[in-house]
Amino acid sequence: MTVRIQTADFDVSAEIAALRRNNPKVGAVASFIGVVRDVNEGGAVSEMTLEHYAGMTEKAIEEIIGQARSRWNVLDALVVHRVGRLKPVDQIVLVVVTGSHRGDAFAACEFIMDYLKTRAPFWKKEQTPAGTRWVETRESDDIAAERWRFKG
Amino acid sequence: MTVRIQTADFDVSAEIAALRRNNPKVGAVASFIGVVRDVNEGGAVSEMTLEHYAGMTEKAIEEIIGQARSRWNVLDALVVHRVGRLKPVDQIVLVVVTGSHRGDAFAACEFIMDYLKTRAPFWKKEQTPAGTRWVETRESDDIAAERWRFKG
Amino acid sequence: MVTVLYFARLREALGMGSEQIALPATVRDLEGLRALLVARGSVWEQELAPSKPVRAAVNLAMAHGDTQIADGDEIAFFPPVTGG
Amino acid sequence: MVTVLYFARLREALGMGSEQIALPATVRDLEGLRALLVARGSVWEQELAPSKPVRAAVNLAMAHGDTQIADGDEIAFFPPVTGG
Repeated sequence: MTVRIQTADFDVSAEIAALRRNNPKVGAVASFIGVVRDVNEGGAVSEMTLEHYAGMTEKAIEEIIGQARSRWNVLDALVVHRVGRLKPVDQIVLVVVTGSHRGDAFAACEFIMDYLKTRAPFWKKEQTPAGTRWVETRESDDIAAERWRFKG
Repeated sequence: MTVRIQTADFDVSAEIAALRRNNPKVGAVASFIGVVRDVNEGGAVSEMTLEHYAGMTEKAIEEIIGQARSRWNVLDALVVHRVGRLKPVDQIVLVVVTGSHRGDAFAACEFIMDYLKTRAPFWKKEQTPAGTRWVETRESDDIAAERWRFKG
Repeated sequence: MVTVLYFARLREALGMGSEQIALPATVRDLEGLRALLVARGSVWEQELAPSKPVRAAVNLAMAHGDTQIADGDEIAFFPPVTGG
Repeated sequence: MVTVLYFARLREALGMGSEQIALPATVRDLEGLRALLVARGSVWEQELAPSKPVRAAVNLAMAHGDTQIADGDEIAFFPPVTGG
């Protein structure tokens, strides 16, 4: 299991090769890349800044991967998440899961990505023509997060 | 939409970059790589040969992608499938789907892969210590295929 | 005349990858063609038996037993696919 | 003393990223700490109001209002996460 938070970009082919390590048990590699779009919630975005909670981020993602491994038959998993300033078309996050069979690899990859969106402490601030704004959680992302909600 | 059948290997990063074409509407890139394992159905595999039905293969995959596009909100999709002789650890197939949001990209990618396994005319012949054998369809792969079954 | 193609295990078992067949007037669908081939006996009878999981395509599209066929068509018989 | 961290919109609104707080003996859980901060009034009352979707962590783990806290803990308050 590998978790990295970094400002630098990543190369998918190199990351997949490193995760596979030529293990001949790997039959399926599912991956996901999140990318900066030039619009969000209907407004134009020229740049964004990603803030995170160092230390907790890595721990949260390791727990997410641990949960995925306990649910599905997974050989290995990788999450790389960028922080700092990013522009449209830049890569933000990479999730790769290797497995013997595709069903488990697909499910674990999507699970990790969904939970990462609601559990890993990252926050996006977007620069738009109207100024900067913190991105609000989307209702669809937050359903799974309700159980960590700080009860007021 | 791109469909390629080839003997040569492929590079995931380059394929994804070509499919994205710096389109700033792309927010999600889901991909899948199928890989040759060194075992199948419990037996050791040292090499395999992939045969296909040229012409029909491309048509079948284009139809599969068309169905995915009609079901989900997809920006573009790519399938690269290798034929000829392959060894364990070699890449066999690549499916990449780009979309604005991750849910659609994930679903379309898995759909294309599942349908490709049952609808695209490829056949695997494995070389094992006991000789060569044609791979039999797995029941789990074949459920979706039943409606094209040639009624005896 | 129709072109008939055989793939994979079927191609090997039948000992041929393709052939041209002049369709008798009585053969109008895939089921009829299959019966014609089975009537050859030996491996044909064995490999194309109704119990075998044989798939077929007509002009590059997956087809059923009642799919109509006519002169000039390209017809293929093959085992269930195992790609990906 | 506990270390309290604020992130993202909360950090900006409160004008601080972290502070050290000596816990009164009456404050034993996250809910108590939040009430202590709300009692500061102005932006504190506003940003940490019960109606606000504030999340919290204790020692790097997501926490609830009734999560116990003690001297030496690292506590963080932040908006719902928006990574990925």
